[in-house]
Amino acid sequence: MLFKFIMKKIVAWQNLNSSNHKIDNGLERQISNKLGENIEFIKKVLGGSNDIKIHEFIFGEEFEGAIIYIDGLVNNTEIRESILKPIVFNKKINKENEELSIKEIQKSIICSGDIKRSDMYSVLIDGCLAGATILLINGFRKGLVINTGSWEKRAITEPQTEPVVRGPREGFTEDLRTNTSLLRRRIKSPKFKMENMIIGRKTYTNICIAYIEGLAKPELIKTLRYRLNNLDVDSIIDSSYIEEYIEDYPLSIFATIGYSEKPDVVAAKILEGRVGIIVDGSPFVLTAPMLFVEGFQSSEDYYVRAVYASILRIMRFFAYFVAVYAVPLFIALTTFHQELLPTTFLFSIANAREGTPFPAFIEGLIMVISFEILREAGLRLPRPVGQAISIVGALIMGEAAVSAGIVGAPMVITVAIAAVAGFIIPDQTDSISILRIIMMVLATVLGGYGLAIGFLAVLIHLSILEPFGIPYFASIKFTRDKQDSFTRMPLWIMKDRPKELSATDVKRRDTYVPPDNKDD
Amino acid sequence: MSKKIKSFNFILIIFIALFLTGCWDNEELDTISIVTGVGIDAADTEGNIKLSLQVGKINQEKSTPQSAGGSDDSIILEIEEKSILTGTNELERQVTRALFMFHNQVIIFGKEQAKKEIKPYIETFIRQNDMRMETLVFISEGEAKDILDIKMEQDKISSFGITKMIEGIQRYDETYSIRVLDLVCMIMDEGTTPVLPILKIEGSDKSRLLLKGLAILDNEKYIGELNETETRGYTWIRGKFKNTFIEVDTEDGLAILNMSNIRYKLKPQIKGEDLIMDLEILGDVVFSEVQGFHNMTIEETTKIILEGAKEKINEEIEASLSKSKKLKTDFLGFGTEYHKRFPKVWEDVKEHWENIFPEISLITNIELNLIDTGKIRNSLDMKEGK
Amino acid sequence: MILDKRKISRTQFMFSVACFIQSSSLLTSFFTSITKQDSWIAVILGSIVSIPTLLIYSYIMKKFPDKNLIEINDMVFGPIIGKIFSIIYIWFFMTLSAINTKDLGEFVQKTILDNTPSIIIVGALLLLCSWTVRNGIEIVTRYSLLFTFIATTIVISTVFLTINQMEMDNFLPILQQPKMAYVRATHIISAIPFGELVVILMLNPNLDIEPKKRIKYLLYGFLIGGFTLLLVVFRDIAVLSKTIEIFLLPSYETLRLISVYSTLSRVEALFAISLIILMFFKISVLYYISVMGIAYLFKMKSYKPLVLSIGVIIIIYSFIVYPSIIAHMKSGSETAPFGWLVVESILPLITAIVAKIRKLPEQKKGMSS
Amino acid sequence: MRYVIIVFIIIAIVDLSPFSKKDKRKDFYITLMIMMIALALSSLYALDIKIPSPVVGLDNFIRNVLKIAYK
Repeated sequence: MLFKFIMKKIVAWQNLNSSNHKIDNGLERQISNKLGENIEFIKKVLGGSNDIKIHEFIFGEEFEGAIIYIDGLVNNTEIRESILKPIVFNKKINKENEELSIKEIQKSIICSGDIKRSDMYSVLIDGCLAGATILLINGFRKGLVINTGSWEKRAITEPQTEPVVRGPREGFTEDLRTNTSLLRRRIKSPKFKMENMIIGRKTYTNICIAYIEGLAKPELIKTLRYRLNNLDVDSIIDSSYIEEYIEDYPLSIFATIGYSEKPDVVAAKILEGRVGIIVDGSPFVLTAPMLFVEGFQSSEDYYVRAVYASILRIMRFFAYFVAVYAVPLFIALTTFHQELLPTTFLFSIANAREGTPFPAFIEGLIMVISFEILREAGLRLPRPVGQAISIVGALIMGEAAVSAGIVGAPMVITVAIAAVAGFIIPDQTDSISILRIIMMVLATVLGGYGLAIGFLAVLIHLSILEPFGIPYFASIKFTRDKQDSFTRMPLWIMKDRPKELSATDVKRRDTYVPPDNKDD
Repeated sequence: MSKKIKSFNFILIIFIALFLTGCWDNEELDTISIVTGVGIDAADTEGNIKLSLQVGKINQEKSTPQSAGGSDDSIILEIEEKSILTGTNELERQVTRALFMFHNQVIIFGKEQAKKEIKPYIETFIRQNDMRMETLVFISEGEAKDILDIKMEQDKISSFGITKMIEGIQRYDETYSIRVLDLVCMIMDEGTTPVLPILKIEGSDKSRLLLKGLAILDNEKYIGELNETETRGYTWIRGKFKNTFIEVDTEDGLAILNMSNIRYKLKPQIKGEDLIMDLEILGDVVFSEVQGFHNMTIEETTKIILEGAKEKINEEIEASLSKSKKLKTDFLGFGTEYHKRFPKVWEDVKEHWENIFPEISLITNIELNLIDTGKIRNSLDMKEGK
Repeated sequence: MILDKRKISRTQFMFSVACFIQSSSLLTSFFTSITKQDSWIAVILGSIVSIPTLLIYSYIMKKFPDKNLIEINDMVFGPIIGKIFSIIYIWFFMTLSAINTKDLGEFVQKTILDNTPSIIIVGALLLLCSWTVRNGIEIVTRYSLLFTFIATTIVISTVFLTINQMEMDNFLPILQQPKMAYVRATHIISAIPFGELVVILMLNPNLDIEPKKRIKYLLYGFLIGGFTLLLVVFRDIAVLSKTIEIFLLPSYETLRLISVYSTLSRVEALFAISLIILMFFKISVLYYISVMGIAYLFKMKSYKPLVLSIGVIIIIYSFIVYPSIIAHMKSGSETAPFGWLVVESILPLITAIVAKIRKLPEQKKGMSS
Repeated sequence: MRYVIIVFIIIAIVDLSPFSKKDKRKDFYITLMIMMIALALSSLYALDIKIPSPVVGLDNFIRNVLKIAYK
């Protein structure tokens, strides 16, 4: 009730101060045919910032023109070569037919691909700010926006977050065009569509939805487009903003929109019927919707032999189980069901925990939280220092705590095991730490029974989640998904695409004849 | 939007509900003391028992690596009460921590108490939820308390020592490992009288325990015990030997055989009026020690030794059979065999089984095949035979 | 009008039937005390006897593919008598869920948490079930494959673990019990574990299997469940031999005896977890059909508001259903089977016959949609 | 008794709130009725008043009236 009230308030506030998408701060005016006037107006609007360059020149017998661009965003040689030189050295420009010559200039003289003709200040200025060059000619009512954008870009390097032993190593960069080109190089089919969109009143970041027509579900694309379109916020700095805004279950522990920094992973996901969202300025490309098993898959699974990949996959699930349940199980066993421990083991634990003042739950909490702090410290510090800090910290802290008798040795070991197990699945660390604490509370209150209840609650929560209408825990439901969830079947077995995800041509082509087929 | 909110305010409710609860069953490890052995002795006043509980002591100071691992000594708590439960509650008030019975390894009945009766106490052990059915049951020569009290060299806590000893012996024969479950089976079985192993304190400084034969408990009262050979006979008949040593002493020489891979068949037959049990024992024999047999060929020695071995086994079986006939209790389990094979006959024979039972004749045929004579072919002072 | 549109697929239906039977296989004390070492014969006889009832169910399911039990009653018997029959059914489902909750609450209280008030144990469980039921039963039936897998692996692994303690001649005095004992045990088995499949008539509209094929999957599930029950009873008799009749939870005792090299011992926690998961499945199914029954009875638009209140009723009902465990045992093994028999087989039989006489479904096609 | 009231306030919030908007009168009354039954039962139980259980009633009916019971 209370919760609903708050949500209503938020939605109302958002609609209140959102004007229509385009900002009409006085730019929706036609340009005049006087060159001087136009330049004055643009100078007033863009202000005197030093990186705006206005260059006036004379061409033909007595034509006056001006080009306006932002230094650093444009490629100067291109401006010189493809715009200035052809115009200045061109002889046949004549004065009488004004409309013709502007079109003629656009079509024949300026040799650059992406040219737009417009007479509205807003289009011109938007283009200029996005890295294009504006050509204004005295006496003509329209100006040209020539795309000459090229700026310093980070080279394509190996992503830090997903190191891989085998398989392609190139990662996305911050520039939208490079990312789309990386994807385009991998999926060359004409059906691979990329829709562009501009969001953010202040940042104007352009976002691109990449999907394969006929493969991704039409409703999925429709809902995604709908949500992105009426997403009306000030700024989009990174793709995680988008993830927050369009996510189906903001409060759920498990992520329903996946992200990745490697083009081969994103390409594979798009080929399975998902939709990629590429945000300009962020190396992380979102793939919606994300299923539960994707959290446990790493790109390497598909490049390593099937058997080994399945073992890896099972180990990841087991590691997830250990990471979440190690500490709560320890608490439950030592405080509720001492009966289940073998006798000698129980005695050694009893000896170790004899002096410790705190009950098991508090002790566990101290250790888990201190571990989280150490892990975070390890991440935040620069690379070499971070590694040293977290290892040294853990060792000294653990040792000192045990010798001071604050924490029992077995608890330290359990927390260490749980922590290490948590490392194997990097992108589930958020759900692991939350679940671990919930399970610890349940273990202290209801012991083993509480853990069983917790386990079932997680199962139910997983099956309720349906991001974009696609069941989150699909691997239990459909045979095809089972082939690729807990274990990975060899590629030639996985004939059809994930059932719920892909809409039309479910069957993948029979690309490979299985070895036992003796028909050659 | 609304579907999401509904499912989430539901989760909030679950958490609120759970946080309301306290923690009832939460016993920290340092608030419990673990009972490792229970001893029940006869008390002088009628109806009472002397209950002694052996509790594993957890040492106070920090667990240095060597001292971890349950080698701390134990405390013996003693009380005289009407029943086990009242006894434990009483003791619990004296001890600072709650007594937990689920790690109990051993239940020992003093001889005098066994003479009185043990059934009601076994009953409590089955009814209690935290008593486990696999705890071992013994009868002690003297007082059960002394058995719990001794300090064995290897394991300070004697009940651990006993369990380890039984685990060791179990590799050879299983007569001595009687769990609560086996005892209850025997009690519920009309055909057999229960049998329990006897523990005796040995060794000069009273630090060693000896398993000295089996005690017979006819309707749960101690009426007699089996000495060494009778126990072996009992094990032969019940088929509880895994591998054992047979000592063959003939006038030509002495031989110790190691018998393994033993297979049993105990088949009751009814021929006309009298009941016959035929017992078949097959086993592989290995010469582990041969003395004497001066200048005899290998064939002769083996023949004599095998004859002697069969002789020895029959003698042991005869000893235990005669003991059971003398005591008029069928602890060898013939009654159950008949109950299983011939249920109808057993119905009408059941009541007066005591006087029918002694007439049963036991026919045993034993086959031992010699598979190996150890590393050397024949002993030093044998003649080179064929 | 169908309140819950989520569909249950073939395998899910098959494994939920199996799961349903398996969950009552872990509390086998009521018939093992009657036919001591011949309980496994009673299980076989029980399953044979309950096959006709399954045929009746599948006949009804074939006749009314997209109607659940309450609607069938209204159509077959007309509004008044139909309502009475439906009320009996709903009361039966509520009693079943109450008894099962009581079983689980007592098991957990007796073995694991003995001084936690039982309201908390049962409350936590029912809260979880109501959350599932609120989101539709398909949430749980989707996991039926996982639950059955867990249950069967535990049963099979415990069989292997106790193999060294099994003695085959514990079965020996076969068929020695009085004849009446066998009849009685078969009746109990066909009423308690197998008879409870009347539940599937309520899940009828949610199945997206063609009516003719439903019997196939029902029988498969029934076989898996029956086989696990047989295996459990077989293992208990072999290990516990004579003492099986005195224990209230024979399977629990067997699992406590497993000890392999003193490391892999004390595994009864496995048993407790599998019991809790299976009972959770069974209780949420029963809870779901009680709620659906009442919702359909009063022709309500949506069943969601009823869930919590009926949950509370079930909790209270589970405390008062039997005054004590002895009364539960006595009625469970003496009088209850007759009551269950009436509801589980006679009432559906009458419905089938009346439906046949009035040749109802054809008339339905002509008349309405 | 306090817990019963708290629980029922929560149930009322969760179950009855969707009704306030829509006009499904009939459903509202039925849910209210069932909630009242639940409240009555749980308060009776909370006040430790013995509630007769229908199953025991059925058993007695079968045992005494119909006289069929296994011995």
